[in-house]
Amino acid sequence: MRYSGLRVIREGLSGNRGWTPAWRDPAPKEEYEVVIIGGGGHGLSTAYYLAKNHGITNVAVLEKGYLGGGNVGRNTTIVRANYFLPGNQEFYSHSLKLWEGLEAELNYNVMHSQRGLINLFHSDGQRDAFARRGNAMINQGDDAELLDREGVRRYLPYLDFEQTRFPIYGGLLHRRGGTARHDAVAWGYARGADRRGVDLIQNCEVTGIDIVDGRVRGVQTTRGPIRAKKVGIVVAGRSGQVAAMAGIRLPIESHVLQAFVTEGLKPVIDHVVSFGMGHFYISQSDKGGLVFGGDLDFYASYAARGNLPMVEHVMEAGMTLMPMIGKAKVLRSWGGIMDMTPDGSPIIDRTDVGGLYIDCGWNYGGFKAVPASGWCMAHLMATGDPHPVARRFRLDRFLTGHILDEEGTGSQHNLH
Amino acid sequence: MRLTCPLCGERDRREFTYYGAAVYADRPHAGAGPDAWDDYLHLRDNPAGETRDLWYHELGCSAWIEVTRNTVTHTITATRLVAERERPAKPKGRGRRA
Amino acid sequence: MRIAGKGLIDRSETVGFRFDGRDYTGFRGDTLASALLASGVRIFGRSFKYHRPRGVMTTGSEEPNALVTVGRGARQVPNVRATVQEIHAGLEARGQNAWPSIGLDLMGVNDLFAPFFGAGFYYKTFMWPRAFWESLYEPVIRRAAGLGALSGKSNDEAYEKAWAFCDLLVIGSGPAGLMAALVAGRAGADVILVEEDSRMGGRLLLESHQIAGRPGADWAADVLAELGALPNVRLMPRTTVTGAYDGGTYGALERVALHIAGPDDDVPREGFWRIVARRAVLASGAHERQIAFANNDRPGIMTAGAVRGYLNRWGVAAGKSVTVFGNNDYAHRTARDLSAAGVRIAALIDLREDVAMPGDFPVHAGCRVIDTVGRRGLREVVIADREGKVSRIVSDCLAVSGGWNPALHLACHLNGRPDWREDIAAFVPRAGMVPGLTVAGAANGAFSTHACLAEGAAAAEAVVEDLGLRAAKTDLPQAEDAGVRIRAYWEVPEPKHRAWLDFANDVTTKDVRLAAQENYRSVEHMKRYTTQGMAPDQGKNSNVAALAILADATGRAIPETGTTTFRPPYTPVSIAAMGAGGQGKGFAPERRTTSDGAARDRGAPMIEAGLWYRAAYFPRPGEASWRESCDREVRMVRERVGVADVSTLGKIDIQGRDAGRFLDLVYTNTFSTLKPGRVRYGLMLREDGMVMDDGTTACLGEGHYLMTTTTAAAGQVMRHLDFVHQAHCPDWDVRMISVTESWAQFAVAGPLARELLNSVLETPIDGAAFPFLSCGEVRVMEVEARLFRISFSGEAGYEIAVPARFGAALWRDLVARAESLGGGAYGMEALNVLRIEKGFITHAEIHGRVTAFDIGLQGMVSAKKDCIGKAASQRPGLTGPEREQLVGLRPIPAGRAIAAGAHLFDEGAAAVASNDRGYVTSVCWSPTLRSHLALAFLKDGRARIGGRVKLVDHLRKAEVLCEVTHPVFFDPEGGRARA
Amino acid sequence: MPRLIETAACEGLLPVVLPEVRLSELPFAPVTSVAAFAGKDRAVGTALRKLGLGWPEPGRSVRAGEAACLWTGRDQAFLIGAAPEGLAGVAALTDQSDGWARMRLQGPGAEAVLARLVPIDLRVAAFPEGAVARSGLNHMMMVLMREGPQAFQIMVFRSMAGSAVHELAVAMKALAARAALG
Repeated sequence: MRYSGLRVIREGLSGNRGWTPAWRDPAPKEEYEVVIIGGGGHGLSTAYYLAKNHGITNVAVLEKGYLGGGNVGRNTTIVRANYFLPGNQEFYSHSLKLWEGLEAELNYNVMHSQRGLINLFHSDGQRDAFARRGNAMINQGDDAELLDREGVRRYLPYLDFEQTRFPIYGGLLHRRGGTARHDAVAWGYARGADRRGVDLIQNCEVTGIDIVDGRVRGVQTTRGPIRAKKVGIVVAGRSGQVAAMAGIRLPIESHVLQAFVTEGLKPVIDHVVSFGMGHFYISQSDKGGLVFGGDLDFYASYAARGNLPMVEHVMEAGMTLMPMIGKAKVLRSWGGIMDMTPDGSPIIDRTDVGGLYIDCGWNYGGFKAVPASGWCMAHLMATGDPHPVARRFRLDRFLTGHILDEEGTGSQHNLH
Repeated sequence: MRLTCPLCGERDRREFTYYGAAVYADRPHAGAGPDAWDDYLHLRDNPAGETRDLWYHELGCSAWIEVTRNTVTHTITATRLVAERERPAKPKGRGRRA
Repeated sequence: MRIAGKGLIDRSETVGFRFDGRDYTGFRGDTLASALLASGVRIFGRSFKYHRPRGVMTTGSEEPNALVTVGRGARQVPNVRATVQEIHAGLEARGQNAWPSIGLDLMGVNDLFAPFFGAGFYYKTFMWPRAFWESLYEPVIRRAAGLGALSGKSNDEAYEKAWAFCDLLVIGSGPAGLMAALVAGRAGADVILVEEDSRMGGRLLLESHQIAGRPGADWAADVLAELGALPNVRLMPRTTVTGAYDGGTYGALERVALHIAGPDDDVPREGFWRIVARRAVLASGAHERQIAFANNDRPGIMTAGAVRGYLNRWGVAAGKSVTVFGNNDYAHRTARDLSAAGVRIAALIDLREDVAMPGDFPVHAGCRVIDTVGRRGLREVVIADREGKVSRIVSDCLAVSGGWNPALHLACHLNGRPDWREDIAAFVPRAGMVPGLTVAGAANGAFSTHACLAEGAAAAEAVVEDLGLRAAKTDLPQAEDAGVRIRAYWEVPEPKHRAWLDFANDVTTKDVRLAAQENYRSVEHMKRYTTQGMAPDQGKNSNVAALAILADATGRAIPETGTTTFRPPYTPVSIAAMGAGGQGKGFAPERRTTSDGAARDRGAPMIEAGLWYRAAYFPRPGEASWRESCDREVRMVRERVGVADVSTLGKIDIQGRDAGRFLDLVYTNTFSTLKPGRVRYGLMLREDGMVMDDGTTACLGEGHYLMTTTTAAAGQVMRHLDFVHQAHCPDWDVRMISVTESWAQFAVAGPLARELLNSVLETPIDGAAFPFLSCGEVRVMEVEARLFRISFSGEAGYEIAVPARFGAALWRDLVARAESLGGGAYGMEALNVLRIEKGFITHAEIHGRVTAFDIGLQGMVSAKKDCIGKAASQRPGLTGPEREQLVGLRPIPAGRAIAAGAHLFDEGAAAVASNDRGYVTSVCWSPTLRSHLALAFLKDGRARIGGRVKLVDHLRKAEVLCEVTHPVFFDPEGGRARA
Repeated sequence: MPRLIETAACEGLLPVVLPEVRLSELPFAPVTSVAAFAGKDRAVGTALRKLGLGWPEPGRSVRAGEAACLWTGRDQAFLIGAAPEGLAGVAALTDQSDGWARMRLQGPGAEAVLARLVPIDLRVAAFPEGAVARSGLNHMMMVLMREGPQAFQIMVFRSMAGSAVHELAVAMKALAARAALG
């Protein structure tokens, strides 16, 4: 079924009884060419592009819970391409281009909105670092503009320019940065993959990976064994556990990242704004809630919930930066499990097990990567070779020292 | 979240700075190979369940503490001073307390 | 309408307030909702999506409809529950999400298009043409969405945060909570009793029950009087526990002054408490639920418990002719209480067939409500009997009870999942979901007053025993103990019009069924697709019914369908409260040096360096720009003498027999050979091989060192040293402590530095006896001081340190003397120029991604010993020509302006990522060399010295050809510092 | 040559006096950090006893007249109000006198003021007279000692004196204003 405004009207006039399921609920087959473990954003987009770009449709996505139940459904929805290290910049640039055509591609309105992202800086040193970043973005073919204090004031007059603890020197404006409706991305890819023949199997937890003579042969699941020639692990915060089923130890520590949304409010924040002195980023959703977040709770956790010290820190950051949000009330908080790598950059690579691939280590940045991650993982799994924009996301780069550390905080997993 | 500093007693999590898994306290010897260093610096068991990790009582007594903690429930079952732990393959640190 | 003789309000005191531009009066003790209901107001606001008129539905913070805006200007607060807001003189409230007014809302036209606005419709449309999403569709949607509005003005009111510790935290002051507090309080436990309402007593204030033969509210008052007299019990009304966190920590929001007209500026409006409790009892009661039937959202349709609550507590009849509709016995109490108070009961409609109730009103057993009439407020209720016969009842209030949901949210905040109990058709908490927390009373599914009292007492007795205290015997007072009789019933089938579930988000039963039809069958998918439960009430009024309907639509049982996750906060909390103290300068402490006052007196602009403030430059009359001042200060240092405050650098005192050995481990180079009285530059790596920090370390005596760190890394280095010591060599005899704050330290630099110093030292020094990189103790103006001959400027330089209490005096004196020598104070700008001229690095260069190799200091990594970071720095990816290496750049011609952050390309290469060769980290105008200078990282840079690169700065539209040079631009032999 | 003039850490900031509570700066006194060298614990204890003091247990102080020895961290104590006689050579000593702003908060409201800023249990049973804690005064490192039922000594870094006084004063005023609400 194709979605359109006309269809909405036609169905509305006939009691909305004609809408068909967005995806099927097939029973798992005994064997697939490719099994993707993980029905989150990255797993679903991998399956979609395997079918779309490579014609590989004999694919199952195995999800232990519900589709899109991981980080794609619990983030702050920011989409941007503002990286500056070779290896990252071309990848996120590619991803943003895919975002820009995603509604048409998926025939699903993911509400990608290029509201503009403004990263504030608060010292000359930070300005210089952002200038380096902005120039790298333009070198890559993306957009960036350096705003001075008055430039920021024109866009964000509500910031506390007078009293805030760390004065606002300026900002880096990335006009093509913005937000998207997170669940819709998962659903759009799910529907697209399903329409191309991919089996999306929910409530199906992988409990083992079958390996014979160094090659993957399939997986054990709570719904029985499934054979496969190739298996991709795309499970974000759970990467360590699933990789361990194949005897692989990863350079990953899983951490909880909290985020917050307020009650619905009339439009007041038009951009995505990011504070440079204490990790605070905020935007306003189409429903009117202020969506914001900060740092990790900083301790390893699988609990998908956090504690007050970081909650308070984030709120205090909001109050020093934009005290006009003080009377907005936080409606809900949530936590996602981030697979943190020792350099803050992801991994899309083969493993030592033949036919077993892994896509993980997205740190804070997985949501915006969803399209390109799937694109590149599909490319790797279909061709056996890394995609050119993801060739530095090697699993062994920590051993060899080919580090991609945007934050410059080193091998401590939680500092990225 | 509250952690019991072996010296200061039970304190709020905000007094502490987290490092990571406790294996980081056991530094390879100088001549260890690249794999040993990769293991030490980067690779982690990352268990969903009980783990041991390193915390620094930064707003408190400056002790590094090894905490035995469940990563799923956040239950804390034991804490001890890093300086007083048994150290592998080396003579046991004296670990003084005045 | 007020009913004489009913209610707990103080009728001797009337209070005037405004709502939607009209004046009203109520009584002390009224909420905005009770006072407006008493005044006959029916429409409180408009719904989120369809802009339907909505009235008040509940008496508590779970209210989905009656959300109003209170106050004006910066003090405007949106989305205030009229059911919680107490009235006070000067209170000004208005409806929201309507234009021009809630009475006549033109957005109400949305309601007509409802067929097209089904669940998730926006995912299926607005995609063409693409540009229209951002330019047209989305702006329109955003304007229509949202509820209340922020003022856009900075908060100007006080908020606070606080800590409290107790043995037992009791959450809720109904019968269960009061009993728990009483038992524990009498046993001597430290108890905190928290109640969301302004008045304690919980449901006892809303019901007509008797306890111990007296009205429940009277019994509550007696218990509260006793608790109030106990020194170990703290009563916190107007406080909502909003979250349960790990380790017995609870977040709680206290509404300190939202009920007061014009409180003093110092009074916090709200306070956010972190309560640390050894044990807790959750006695938060239950929420009554609606039943979904056609047009069940009209003003005048309320929960049955609310209707009798308004009567019993506030003496307000919610209608002149009230119909009661329910599936359980509790609904009957509404008919009984109202009837007893003389309010006309039009009918009691019970879905069950086997009910009878005495009273002078018609009882329709086995009947159901199938529709309602009344666009701006309920006028008629349409019912059908078991045969399907339809009749109409004229009624302006419909009191509905679909049963009760225990308020178990807090018990589930640590990821616990509740159990389904068929007998009460509700979810109940499972024991142990929050360690240390026991759930008692209605929150636990025990609905009778007796059961609440008993569970509260039992919970407290267990706590008292756990704490090792002894409970005095507390007898349970006599109270009703009616069992629960309920027939699970969620929706009247096949409604002819929309039947609402989530009132606040305008989610109907059709939406839930459509989600199921489209295979959004997981409860999370349904929630997210329909937005069910995502409104300000977080589904308190509707989630259970919605998932029951989802279960029905998907052919599953309710427990199998499951619940969504309960997350903090229980009720919304203002950012200002949880972020109290953060506004303005409070976000982080300010650190001031001892010269701070003098610098500000001089008009020096202060800039942040970490938490510190440092002078940027010291303007002099006639200087028109920072550059003029900076250039003059640089020349001053190069030609005469300058004084700079360098106290912010970290200083760590390190002592012990093994101190030298320890420094050898943390620095790349060797310190154990450093002799007393000498200073050495050291480079420190992280264990991953990257440069962590650099600085000088002085040997003050045998086994006694003073390490300096950069300002930015002082804390990180201290943490690192403690780690290395405690983890790797705890048996080494090393003792460390920060002395950063103890010393005021001033750099005195320039050709006349020694002359200046000798004018203040009691024993003058000479250049030979105190050579470059010496240190020692001196006396300056009768005070013991430390002198270091080190230089960050490249000039003959010293740093003199005095105990911080003498810092301000020494600074003024040194600056005055420097000025008399033709020099003066210099600030961060000049300091930066001086160091760039000399190629000295700061964290602009050592930004966490560079190795000793990259900055050309690979020779400082001693081959003779191990050090932190050495092994990892030898990884193949961290050396070689592919690495970007530190170089100097000079623009051609020298006057061309350049800026840090520019990237480097080969001459003639296009400025695109694939050609990127490096980037600029630091830039200055050098008045000494009459050129802009830059430090930069360039691929294979050391091999390219003498060649040229193209610098491209897209952001500032500059493209400049530069000569690649050695990073030391000035005095490369270092003769000046040694002079 | 004239002697350099001293400036107090809280110069111009204190006292702050409200009906229920008063914040004042303590007069200058020598503060020495004492950390016994390996194997010298006993010698350090002996030397401190000669000063009428002794090595404090974690979280405690030993006080004698104007002098006190406060436990301030792992293997570390601050000797306040007395010269570190007999300790040279057996313990690492540093002069901390200038590094800290030392204040006294006293009055019936003192505990409530600190409850606004300090994340530890200050009820007298948990934090009795003579108890010492290294903790935070909001975001600032702090040494806190209970001097009496209604009196505390607060030490924060000298450079943060302004922020510390400001935050304490805000809490003091808020409490006074709340009390006035009745």
